[in-house]
Amino acid sequence: MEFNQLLPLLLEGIKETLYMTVLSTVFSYLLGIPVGVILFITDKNGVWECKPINMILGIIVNLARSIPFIILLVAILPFTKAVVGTTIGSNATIVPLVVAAAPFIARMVQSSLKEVDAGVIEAALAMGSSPLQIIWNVLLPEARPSLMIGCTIAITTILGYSAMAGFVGGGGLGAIAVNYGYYRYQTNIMFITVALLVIIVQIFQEIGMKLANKTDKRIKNS
Amino acid sequence: MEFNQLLPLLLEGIKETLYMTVLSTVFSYLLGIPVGVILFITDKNGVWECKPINMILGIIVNLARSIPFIILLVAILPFTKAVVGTTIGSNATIVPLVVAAAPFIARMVQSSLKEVDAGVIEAALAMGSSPLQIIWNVLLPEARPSLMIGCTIAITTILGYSAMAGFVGGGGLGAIAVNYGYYRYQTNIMFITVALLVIIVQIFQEIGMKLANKTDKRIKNS
Amino acid sequence: GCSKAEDKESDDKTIVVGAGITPHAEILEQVKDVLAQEGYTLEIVEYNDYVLPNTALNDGELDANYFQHQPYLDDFNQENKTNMVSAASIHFEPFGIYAGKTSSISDLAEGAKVAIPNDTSNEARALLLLEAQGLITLKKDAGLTATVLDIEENPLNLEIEEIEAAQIARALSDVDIACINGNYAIQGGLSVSDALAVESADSLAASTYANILAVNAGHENDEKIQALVKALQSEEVRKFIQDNYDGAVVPVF
Amino acid sequence: MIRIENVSKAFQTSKDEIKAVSHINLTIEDGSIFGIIGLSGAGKSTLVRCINLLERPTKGKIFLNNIELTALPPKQLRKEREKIGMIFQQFNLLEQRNAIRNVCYPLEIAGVSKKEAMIKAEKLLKLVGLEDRMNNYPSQLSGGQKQRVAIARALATDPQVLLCDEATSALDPNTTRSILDLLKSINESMGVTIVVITHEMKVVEQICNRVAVLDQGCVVETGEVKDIFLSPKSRIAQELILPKNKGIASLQGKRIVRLAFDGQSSFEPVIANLVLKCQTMVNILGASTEDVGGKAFGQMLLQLPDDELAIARVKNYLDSIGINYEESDVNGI
Amino acid sequence: MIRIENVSKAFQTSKDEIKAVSHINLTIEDGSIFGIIGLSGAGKSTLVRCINLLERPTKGKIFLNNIELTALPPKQLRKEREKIGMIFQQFNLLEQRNAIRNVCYPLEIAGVSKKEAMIKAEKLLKLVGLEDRMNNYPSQLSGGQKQRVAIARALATDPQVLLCDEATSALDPNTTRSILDLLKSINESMGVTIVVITHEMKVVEQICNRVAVLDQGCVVETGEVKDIFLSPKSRIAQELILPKNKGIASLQGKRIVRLAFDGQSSFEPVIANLVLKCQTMVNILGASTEDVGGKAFGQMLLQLPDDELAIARVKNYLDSIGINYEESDVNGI
Ligand SMILES: Nc1ncnc2c1ncn2[C@@H]1O[C@H](COP(=O)(O)OP(=O)(O)OP(=O)(O)O)[C@@H](O)[C@H]1O
Ligand SMILES: Nc1ncnc2c1ncn2[C@@H]1O[C@H](COP(=O)(O)OP(=O)(O)OP(=O)(O)O)[C@@H](O)[C@H]1O
Ligand SMILES: [Mg+2]
Ligand SMILES: [Mg+2]
Repeated sequence: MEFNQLLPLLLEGIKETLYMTVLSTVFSYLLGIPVGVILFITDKNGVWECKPINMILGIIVNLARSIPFIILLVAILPFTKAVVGTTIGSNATIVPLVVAAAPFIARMVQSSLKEVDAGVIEAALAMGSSPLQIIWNVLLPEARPSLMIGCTIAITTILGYSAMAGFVGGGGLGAIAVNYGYYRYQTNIMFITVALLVIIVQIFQEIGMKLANKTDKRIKNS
Repeated sequence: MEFNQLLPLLLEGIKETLYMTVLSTVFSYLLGIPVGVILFITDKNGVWECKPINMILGIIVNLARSIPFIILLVAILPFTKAVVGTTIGSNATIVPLVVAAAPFIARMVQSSLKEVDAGVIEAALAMGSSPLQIIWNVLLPEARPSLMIGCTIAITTILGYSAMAGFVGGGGLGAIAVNYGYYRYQTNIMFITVALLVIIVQIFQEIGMKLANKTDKRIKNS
Repeated sequence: GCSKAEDKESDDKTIVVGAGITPHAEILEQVKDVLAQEGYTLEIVEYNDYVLPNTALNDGELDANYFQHQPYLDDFNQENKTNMVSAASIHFEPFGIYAGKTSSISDLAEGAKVAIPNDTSNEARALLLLEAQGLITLKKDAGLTATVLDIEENPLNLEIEEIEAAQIARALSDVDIACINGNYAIQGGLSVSDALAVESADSLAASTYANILAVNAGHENDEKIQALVKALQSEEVRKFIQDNYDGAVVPVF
Repeated sequence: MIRIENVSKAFQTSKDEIKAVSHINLTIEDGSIFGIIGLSGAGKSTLVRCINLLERPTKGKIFLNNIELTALPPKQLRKEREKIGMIFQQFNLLEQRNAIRNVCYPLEIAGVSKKEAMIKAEKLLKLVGLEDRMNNYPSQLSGGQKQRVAIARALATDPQVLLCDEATSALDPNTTRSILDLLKSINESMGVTIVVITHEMKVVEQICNRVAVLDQGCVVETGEVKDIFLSPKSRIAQELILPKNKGIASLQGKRIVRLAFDGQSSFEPVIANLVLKCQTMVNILGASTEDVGGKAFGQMLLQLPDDELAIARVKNYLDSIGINYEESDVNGI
Repeated sequence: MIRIENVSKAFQTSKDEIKAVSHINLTIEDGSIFGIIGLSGAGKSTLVRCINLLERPTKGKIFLNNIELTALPPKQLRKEREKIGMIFQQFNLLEQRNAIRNVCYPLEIAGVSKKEAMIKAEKLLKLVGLEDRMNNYPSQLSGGQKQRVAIARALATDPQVLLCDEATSALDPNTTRSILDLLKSINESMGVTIVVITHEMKVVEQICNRVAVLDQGCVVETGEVKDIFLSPKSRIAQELILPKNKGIASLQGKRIVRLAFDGQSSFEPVIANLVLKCQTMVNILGASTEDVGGKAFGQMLLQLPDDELAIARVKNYLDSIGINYEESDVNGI
């Protein structure tokens, strides 16, 4: 393929990759954080201990995480159609990406919250905080650095998954890499797209870690 | 498909899924833990701060994480062949699974280690511990609960990836679900395999969380 | 997003076609300019999957798709209670048996490894080709959806490995022989002439497995579909196929 | 009024059960400052944590103003907890909030507007001497500074009850004194009930009305500070309260008397007068007295002469000027 | 010998720079017990953390036995650090190790076999009174118990130097006393140099030889404990050391003398003799004395009569029995 053909393809690929990845991450977090928080607070010794909810939610999360992505994608087609009005293209990729990533993120969030110092939660309880206030004012802010690192990990994972966009005719660098590099044996295009992917990941990673470190007030800036 | 055909298929599938997932997880951790530890200790304010190593390793990790799995799989075929002597079958799936999962795990490990109390590391430093002693006696044991939860998250992610085993003629429940349920519309087989996957994930999850909670000595067992 | 999809459907000048990546999308690329001169915009949606292009067509997201053969479409229609039909046959990809560790079919030893594709249509086709070579026999009713589970007799106890179609060429050195789609064989550095056995262009397989342009029933005579068919079945396309695919893709018009 | 009724708390460990507090009955009157003392590990923290149910007692009931906390559903319990401030032994500050926002936290959850909360928090931080460190995060503060933030935080919502678990343990004597003055003044001006765990007997002497002595999870002694500090009955209380005079084996058989000053004017030269009037030698074995607002507080250990007559004179004199004293046995102290 | 040469440490915060310690010069002799006192936030912890380079000084040098720690490469620094035990203000115990394994940690990294380490750790935990809590994790221990584990851990490797940052702040007086005895005895028997940060002046009086007073990051006074405690020059030292006598405005113009007992026998009835011999009235305004092993330690504030002659007699008498005293100004205390 010639350069003047390749360039627009790659530019389009970058745009779509960013579009899918960022939107999917945002929506996954909108869904994943509440689920993760509920998993944490309803767990044993949680501030709102509730065995049944914890178990049911846990199973739902595991369910969504066990289904192979391609099967999930097909299974929720009607849902995808209802949400974004189409079953092809990048928008149609976002829906299954979110459904697949949200439970993963829920588990990451749950893990971050588990690291919040029990003494601090106790102090908040002693002041008469409600579970909601504890979530909002203690758990999430105190776990912020860890949540941010989790987000950095998640966004890269989602970016990886977005390569499967090709399945639904979506685009993005991942799909280009697979379609040209894997199916068409055009290694040079594959190299370029992979290099672009690495750069994007590197940028996300740097930003994520910087933010996490910068907002982490436990770190002594000496 | 009849039952007497299905049963051995499923049993084989379970066996291969467990085989691939467990082995991949073990090897990914063998690789991911040292990498994650090095990422952590060579970072700014780390016990063995070293900007160049940190940067280079970070880029390598990001590189491996950016490459779409299917391309990774192809790219390392010669390596796979060198390691397991073949490029097809479950064993050939394990190699790319490890290469794909290890950097993910490295990031998870790095994130867990970041949560270790700086005061404790300081105390160890004050006693004249070497970086290796700090890693071995402080960082890893203190982060153990968080590492275990990370492992639970990772094993499920790897199990999800193992559904791609079908690409190289590997087996496992994921591949069965895709090949029979998805391509051949045998929804009943799909349901059964997905149910089995859910059960396996559920078991891993329960064991992981139990172990993490049980070994977490910060938790008051009241 | 909602309105956009409906615009596409109602728009008489835009043709949205779902296509397999190679060679389908590449062949479609060749007719973009011709159609443009006639006032049509051709939008190609690439799929590396065999199910979603059909569901999308059935949903009206696509005007046509081009990736499958008639038997697969029939099977899909039956399983999913859909009603899609062929508007035209375009090309045929001869399937071949290629040598891996073992250099001829007659040399195959007991327990030899045979790689075949793992997707429905290609797997069945590969098994049928093996049966035609007298290596195995399949159950009577297996037909075009045959899987390894349908093998009745396997005198050499061949070990059948199901692998992603595009992957087989890369794994050739690990098996004794492999059944490979023509286009993947070529892209993998093989040549159709090296094949130990091949479906010939005038065989029954050629007509059965010809790749078709599928549309929803009732639309086969739409103006834009007709324009697309005309463009695809042109001499330019024939020449393109013959020049570029080295016998791995054969025009059937 | 806080009523602790037959409260026990046991912790399960892998090996055995640890009875941190057992069968405790205590009543803490409104507006009083109640001290809790005991050896390390006696169960002081656990008992106080039982009061606001951070630790659910394994047995027994807790009442606050005749409401049984142990029987309340979560929501009401939260309402009651808002009335109870607590200073933790380990501070438990929010690591990701700076000092002033830590103090704002209880105000925010009580629904006070952000602006008002900031004003109040600023005032409190000034009170504890941290006006110039308000924007620092806990990791940037010294031990004592963190403790003072925790104190300000506990006072933010003007609680009815204040639980202080070693609230001045990380503070120097000066800061301690000003914090104690602060506690005393809010106790007097607003009638706040204060429960003080401390290992500094001076703190108890200076601000507490009543005191309970814990030993191995049990209350071994409780009462007015001046009574208990004058004549502690239990071995633990004696060990904690009385000045320790180790190695005075040679005093065996000698007569020793302990004077307790609980606010007598220190201008009246008690000892000098005693010596002059009784014309007898007394030796000050140990003393810990302090002049607070012109009044003497503390205690003094005198060794009396061997002469019975002289002793009688001394006692007479002490009686006549109204000083509490107690004859004590060297072995007992 | 620890030599601190012109050491400064500044912390960068988002807004400004905090000079935690500035231009400090100190020499701590081998085998001495060196106290560091100061208000909360004075820079005590920072200074001590600079000694073993947990905090890298922004300026200045640290020497241990004439080896410049600040110039050592990591490996040698580790070797030197093995000789320095440290007790942290916040304990910093390993949360996932039980008490005994926490004490074993420094032994393990020093290469002691696991078995020997356990024996040593057990012995140490017994010394600090935790023989029955050895298998408990830090989260299962009380504040004072954690502190004692930290003490045992710091002693495990028989360090040459021991840095104690408020090592007894969470302990009751009895336990404090036994820990101080322990420190004193290892100091005497093994010549360990001990640096003690504390806010309990009693601790300094009881175990320290020398003391440095920190204020806002600077050493404002340093010297022998008996000198500084007898006549503190700086305002901060006076505030910290002298018994606070607030509100004795009526004493204005009265003559006050402060006696410092640094080990005189308490059997010699100093005050009674003074009164009898000088036939004058003295008033004990405040006292803090203690009998340790038959010796009197501490100080006493006496109000003298207005009569100049009587005052001269008193001074003569004090001189004759060799008691250190100082006339002080009410305003100054
Ligand atoms: N979670 C727990 N699990 C097991 N034992 C515990 C737990 N919490 C406290 N204990 C034990 O209960 C006893 C009382 O502890 P508590 O913290 O109340 O002591 P304390 O009087 O506050 O001591 P200190 O003055 O040292 O703080 C101690 O022996 C302690 O080890
Ligand atoms: N990491 C930091 N960032 C900013 N300021 C700090 C940091 N660490 C300490 N400080 C400040 O430096 C000063 C000295 O702190 P340091 O901990 O040495 O005090 P300290 O004398 O030990 O006090 P305390 O008796 O309260 O423990 C304090 O004002 C403190 O707020
Ligand atoms: Mg306590
Ligand atoms: Mg300090």
